[in-house]
Amino acid sequence: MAESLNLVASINHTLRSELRKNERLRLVGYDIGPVGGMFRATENLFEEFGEDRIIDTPLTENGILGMAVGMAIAGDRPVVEMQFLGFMYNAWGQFIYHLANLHQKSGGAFKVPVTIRAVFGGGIKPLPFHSESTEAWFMHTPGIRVVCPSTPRQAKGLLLSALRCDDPVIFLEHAKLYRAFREEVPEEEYLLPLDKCRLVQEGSDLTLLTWGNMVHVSTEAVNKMDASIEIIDLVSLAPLDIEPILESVRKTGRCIIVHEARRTAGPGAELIALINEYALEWLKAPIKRVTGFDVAFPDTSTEEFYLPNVERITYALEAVLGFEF
Amino acid sequence: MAESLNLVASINHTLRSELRKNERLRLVGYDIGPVGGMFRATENLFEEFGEDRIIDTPLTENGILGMAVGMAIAGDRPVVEMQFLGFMYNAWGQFIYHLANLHQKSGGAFKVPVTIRAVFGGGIKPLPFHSESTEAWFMHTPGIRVVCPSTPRQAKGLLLSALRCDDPVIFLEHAKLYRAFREEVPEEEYLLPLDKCRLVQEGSDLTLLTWGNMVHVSTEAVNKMDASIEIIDLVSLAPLDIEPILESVRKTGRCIIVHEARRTAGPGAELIALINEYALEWLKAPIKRVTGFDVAFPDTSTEEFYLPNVERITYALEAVLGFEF
Amino acid sequence: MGKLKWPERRPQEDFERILSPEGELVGERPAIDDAELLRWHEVMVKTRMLEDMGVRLQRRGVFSVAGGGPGEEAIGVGAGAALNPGDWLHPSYRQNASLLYWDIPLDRTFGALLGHAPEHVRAHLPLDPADAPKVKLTPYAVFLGAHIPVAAGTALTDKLNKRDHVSLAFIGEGATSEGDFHDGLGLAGVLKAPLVVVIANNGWSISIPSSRQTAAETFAQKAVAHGIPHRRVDGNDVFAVYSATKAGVDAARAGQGACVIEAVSYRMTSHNTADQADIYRDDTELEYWAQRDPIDRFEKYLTKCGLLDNTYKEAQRERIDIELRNAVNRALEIPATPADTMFLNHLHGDPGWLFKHQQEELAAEIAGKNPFMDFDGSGLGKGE
Amino acid sequence: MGKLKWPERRPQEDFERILSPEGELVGERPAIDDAELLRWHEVMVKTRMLEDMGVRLQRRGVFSVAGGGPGEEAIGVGAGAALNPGDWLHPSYRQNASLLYWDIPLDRTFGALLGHAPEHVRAHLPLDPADAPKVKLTPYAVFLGAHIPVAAGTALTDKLNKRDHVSLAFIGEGATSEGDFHDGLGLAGVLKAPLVVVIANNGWSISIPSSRQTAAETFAQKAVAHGIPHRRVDGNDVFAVYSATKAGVDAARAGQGACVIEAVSYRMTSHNTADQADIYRDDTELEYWAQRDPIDRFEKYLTKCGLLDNTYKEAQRERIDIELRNAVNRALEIPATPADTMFLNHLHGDPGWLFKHQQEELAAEIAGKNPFMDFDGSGLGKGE
Ligand SMILES: Cc1ncc(C[n+]2csc(CCOP(=O)(O)OP(=O)(O)O)c2C)c(N)n1
Ligand SMILES: Cc1ncc(C[n+]2csc(CCOP(=O)(O)OP(=O)(O)O)c2C)c(N)n1
Ligand SMILES: [Mg+2]
Ligand SMILES: [Mg+2]
Repeated sequence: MAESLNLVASINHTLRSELRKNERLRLVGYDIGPVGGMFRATENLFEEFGEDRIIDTPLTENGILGMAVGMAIAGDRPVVEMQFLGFMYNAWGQFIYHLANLHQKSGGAFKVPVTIRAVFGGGIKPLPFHSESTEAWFMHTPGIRVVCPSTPRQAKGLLLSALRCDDPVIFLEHAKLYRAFREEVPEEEYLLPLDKCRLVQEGSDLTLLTWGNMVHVSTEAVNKMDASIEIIDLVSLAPLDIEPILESVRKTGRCIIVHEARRTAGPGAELIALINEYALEWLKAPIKRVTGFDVAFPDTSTEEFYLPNVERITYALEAVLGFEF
Repeated sequence: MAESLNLVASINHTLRSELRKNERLRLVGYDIGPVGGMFRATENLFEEFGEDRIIDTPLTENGILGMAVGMAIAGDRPVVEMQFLGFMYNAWGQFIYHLANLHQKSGGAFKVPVTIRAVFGGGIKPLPFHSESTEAWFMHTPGIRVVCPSTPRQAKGLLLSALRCDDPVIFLEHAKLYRAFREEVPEEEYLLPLDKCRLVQEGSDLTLLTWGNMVHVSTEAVNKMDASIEIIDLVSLAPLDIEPILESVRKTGRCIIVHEARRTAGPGAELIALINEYALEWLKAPIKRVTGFDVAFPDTSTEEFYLPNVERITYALEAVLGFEF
Repeated sequence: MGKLKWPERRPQEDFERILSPEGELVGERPAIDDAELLRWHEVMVKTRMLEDMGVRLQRRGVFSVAGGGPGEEAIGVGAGAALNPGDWLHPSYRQNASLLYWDIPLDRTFGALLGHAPEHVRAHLPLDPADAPKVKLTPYAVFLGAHIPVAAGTALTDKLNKRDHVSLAFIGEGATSEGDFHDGLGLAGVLKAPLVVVIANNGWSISIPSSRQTAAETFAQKAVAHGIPHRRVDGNDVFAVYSATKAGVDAARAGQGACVIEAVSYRMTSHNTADQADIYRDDTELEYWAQRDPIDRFEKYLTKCGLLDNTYKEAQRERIDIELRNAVNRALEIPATPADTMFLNHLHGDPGWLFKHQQEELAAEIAGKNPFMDFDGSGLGKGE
Repeated sequence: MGKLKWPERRPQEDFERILSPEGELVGERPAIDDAELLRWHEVMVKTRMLEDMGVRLQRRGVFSVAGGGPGEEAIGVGAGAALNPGDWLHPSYRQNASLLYWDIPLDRTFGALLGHAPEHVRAHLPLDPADAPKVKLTPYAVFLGAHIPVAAGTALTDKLNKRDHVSLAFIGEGATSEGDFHDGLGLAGVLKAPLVVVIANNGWSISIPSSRQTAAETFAQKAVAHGIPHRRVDGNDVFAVYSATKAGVDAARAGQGACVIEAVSYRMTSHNTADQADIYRDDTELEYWAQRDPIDRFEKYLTKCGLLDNTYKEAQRERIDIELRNAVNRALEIPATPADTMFLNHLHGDPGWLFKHQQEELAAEIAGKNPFMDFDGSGLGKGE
């Protein structure tokens, strides 16, 4: 049995099935109760599971994150909804100090199985600070896992794994993907590994590394090209599943990275650094980064010029494919 | 006229001279008044300038940063002392939302001339979270300048420039350097550019990029080597003064980067990415990163194994110098 | 059986009130002349019409989102009117009435709703300095609560520089749960900053009712944590809001430090056009609050005073409608924000080679040239 | 003329008190048997001796920093004693007495002071499970205030899982200025979490006196912001601290939600061994507080009750001294923490290729091999 679901419906479905199965799972956040979340990810869960499982809270991201850590060490499995990733800046203290660190700081005495579902990414023309992409900061933070699904089916398997993982997991849900398309999502349970990238399509001329909504934008660009391009959906931003990535670049000798985050000190920088360290000899061209610019995410009137699009990706593909030393 | 001063004395001296000159300058933070700061950077300033200029506050980093932004837009020039950089995680909301962004968000209507003096770096064996190095996060943040002095004389010129700059400046003071050595610091005023790197020593075989205390550790390592190594003190982490860096790498063809921060998605990644983008053809070897490991800064008993040291830097120099395609 | 919802708690009416819902004076009318009272009324009506228009234009797809505070106009006007020129006003998205009281240019407001960058809007809708708002305004805080420490800062700097000014900040009752709120009040308390914080308690924070927001009986009492005086007023009574705020502003100006005022009102609509309140709340409370509408109440009073009649009101509506339409039209004539605007106002002076390189990349892209052709740091301009 | 300093404000003595500074009962003695009272005394004395020893060892260079709360022992013991086994205790660095009350292993404490990683200390100082502390302990929050939301979380989970347990957190008065404090109390208030927060107001936050920390008269009243009941007690009176905390704990356990207790005391020493209080405060207050010392006071009472005499006290000192020395000696025998320990306990399961690569790099380095010889991702082990 499978249902045709979009990303947000798949998440809702997955949360519901795990809530039924594991009574220690509790959702925590504001506007997740009767209203079912601003994007309806928690729709109808309040009615089925009640206020002790779907915990609608006051408006304090820092408090929510800290409380979730406390709940986790006391034996619950809290799932925090971060209404928008940008609001997590308010919770940075609890994020670093407790969420990412308590397991290590306690010498392993405590584990912190908290999943943070955060809405991220641009393209829905919202208010300032509602389109953030802070993957790079997460990658620089030890003690956490960071995953980002790009399809409804994948989302289910990853979210289930996150909900059962003993580590804190940042689960990045791209706002633009929530209702972008539907996919058959099997009714039954299945787990996808949290730390493995996904080969979107094989190719031999160039490796394209990306994740989230950019998987789709990139695929569109690639489909318009003649060249044979390998697309890898990173899926896991932390830890990086680097071996298949290096393998691919060793095969193709060319690479571009596509992400929405700002360029400088962004996630792409680390990927380039690793390819430099472990696959430099195989490179036939510099790696190019197709990214947002080093600016505050712009007002809605110009966000389309900030976000990587099919044309920009195509330019980068052409430039790198055409380069000869 | 010049005085022989260590780093913390140079900072004290510079703050005093600017406090005398500009009555809009106000220091803000806790433990900066009668006690003169945990490291004595503000020693005796309270007595000379009083409580309205040296503003001892309650214990709220987030409140302090936000208040400083308010003071700045109302015409003051606040200088915040962040007792330890790690405490700034508590102020991440105000940091991103107001400090780094209000100028842009207001379309230039407001400027935010706030200097944040933050004690950072490892090696003094303090408590957990007192040895942080979050340069990479700052580099990924538009709207701020980030500078890091490595000597007392340089500190004066940079700090004066920061205090007079119309942008928010993160001024990173390395704890281990505070009392490490003295240098002649001229009595009279001088300004050093906030956005220029410093050539520590010229060389032709390899370019070593670093900043802060690692400038000194690296120099020690380099001095033990036979090769001709160019050392560049980055000084400005944001914006990066990339041209002389690229120029140097194009000349030497080899490079290592030394920093205390964790490796993954750390500051070194961006430097490698840029060299890849704009100087790949000149590279004779992969660039290696001599860094802290991807772990929480360890307990004092093992911090020496975390921090890059002369031996580790030497290994990297040898490896990269010895590499042939 | 209906959907499961959080229970609403109707707030105690033991607050300060001067004008009853029936438009009767039940306390002392503040010393305000008739002309100013009519201005208050005008601003309240204009605010409601502005927000109505915003919602209509959002429905037509002109704005991506719109909102407002119908039913909360007395808070913005009453508190805003307590300020002097030169004071700081730190608004919230909900208190448009305070901005209109201080004559923010409506065309620019619509320009922002269209998603244009502020520098672009300003450039295309120039303003005679004489028409500029006379209070100092910050952009409203998208990060809820983050403006409270900033407001403590503007207040402190005015005080330390011996300027005779105060800072006033509006905040929703929900946002008082953010640590920022306490951070700012704690500092203002200790530093005796001339800060007045007006909590607009409209009962809801999107889908969270105030009963789920705090276990405290009132939001005003949060000030107790910081040794700051507090008052609680009927937020639909413009006289009560004004009097309490004016007393707070005067005390702050006189060197007595900060204060907090809770103005009790109700969010009569959804949170904004992206929200659907009927999912999570019943309309049982709406009638109760409709009977307490701040404009109705004030109009009853003004009518009794002989200051208002239907002819006046009709003419007023027409006048405002034209003003709003003109403003919308001017805003609609703003050309598209140039893409390059996103690079403005990050750093003063030289933004550095990399930043300029990115600007060039975007320019190349827009010009149809390949922005990725720089492989050696020699710059662009040679693409395609 | 002396150095410019912040004025100290001696706190009002209008708090709850049961045992006068002279050791007289001025209220109702809690129902505690004599043996337990002697245990309280023992813990208080042991705490002071432990902290003394820490300071001495720091002076000799054994520890890099040490501190403690001489003069605040009644807070830790009085509040700690109000807990049941299985309850959560979220300590602060200042309230060692609460930890000693619950029998934390002293050798491990010294091991941590030596800078060893906790997993290493535990491995080298094994503990019979029967000797493990009977309350659940978190590592104290180095980020001040950060443990309050966490404590709200442990309390909530115990409640939701219908466990009969409460959570107790200690916090300094300075740390109550952090947003975290309010974040946690706000949540606990709304969610009726069985959380008891004990504010140890010792007058100082490093160099900031409480008069500069808040404009509020008391720290207890911060609870008003969250609709949480609060009490304020003589923090040097172990009976008062115990009674108030016990009442709070009982109420929380009975489903009545959170409460806040301010225990008023004084920091008799510098902040820690890295601090020099004489730079920023006069010793004028010290004598006042010395007369109110919690151990003296309790000993006067116990002596009057015939439970204590000099012989007992001398034997006690000797017994504790030996216990402490043995613990220190065991801690000193812990071998150096292996460098690789820093890699432990980050993620469960596979930490990934890069992480393991870094582990190998460090291992290579320690083995005297060049850790940078992997240029193709084939791994290390071929260095030099
Ligand atoms: C830090 C932060 N968290 C969450 C949000 C999302 N958000 C926007 S408005 C709102 C509700 C605010 O309620 P309240 O403060 O009562 O103001 P009201 O909308 O009722 O005027 C929320 C949760 C935000 N903008 N900022
Ligand atoms: C978030 C944070 N800010 C600052 C510090 C540095 N610091 C350590 S102890 C201390 C004073 C705390 O005072 P108080 O809460 O009164 O506790 P006390 O030391 O008096 O017991 C400060 C500022 C810290 N550890 N964490
Ligand atoms: Mg509200
Ligand atoms: Mg204290």
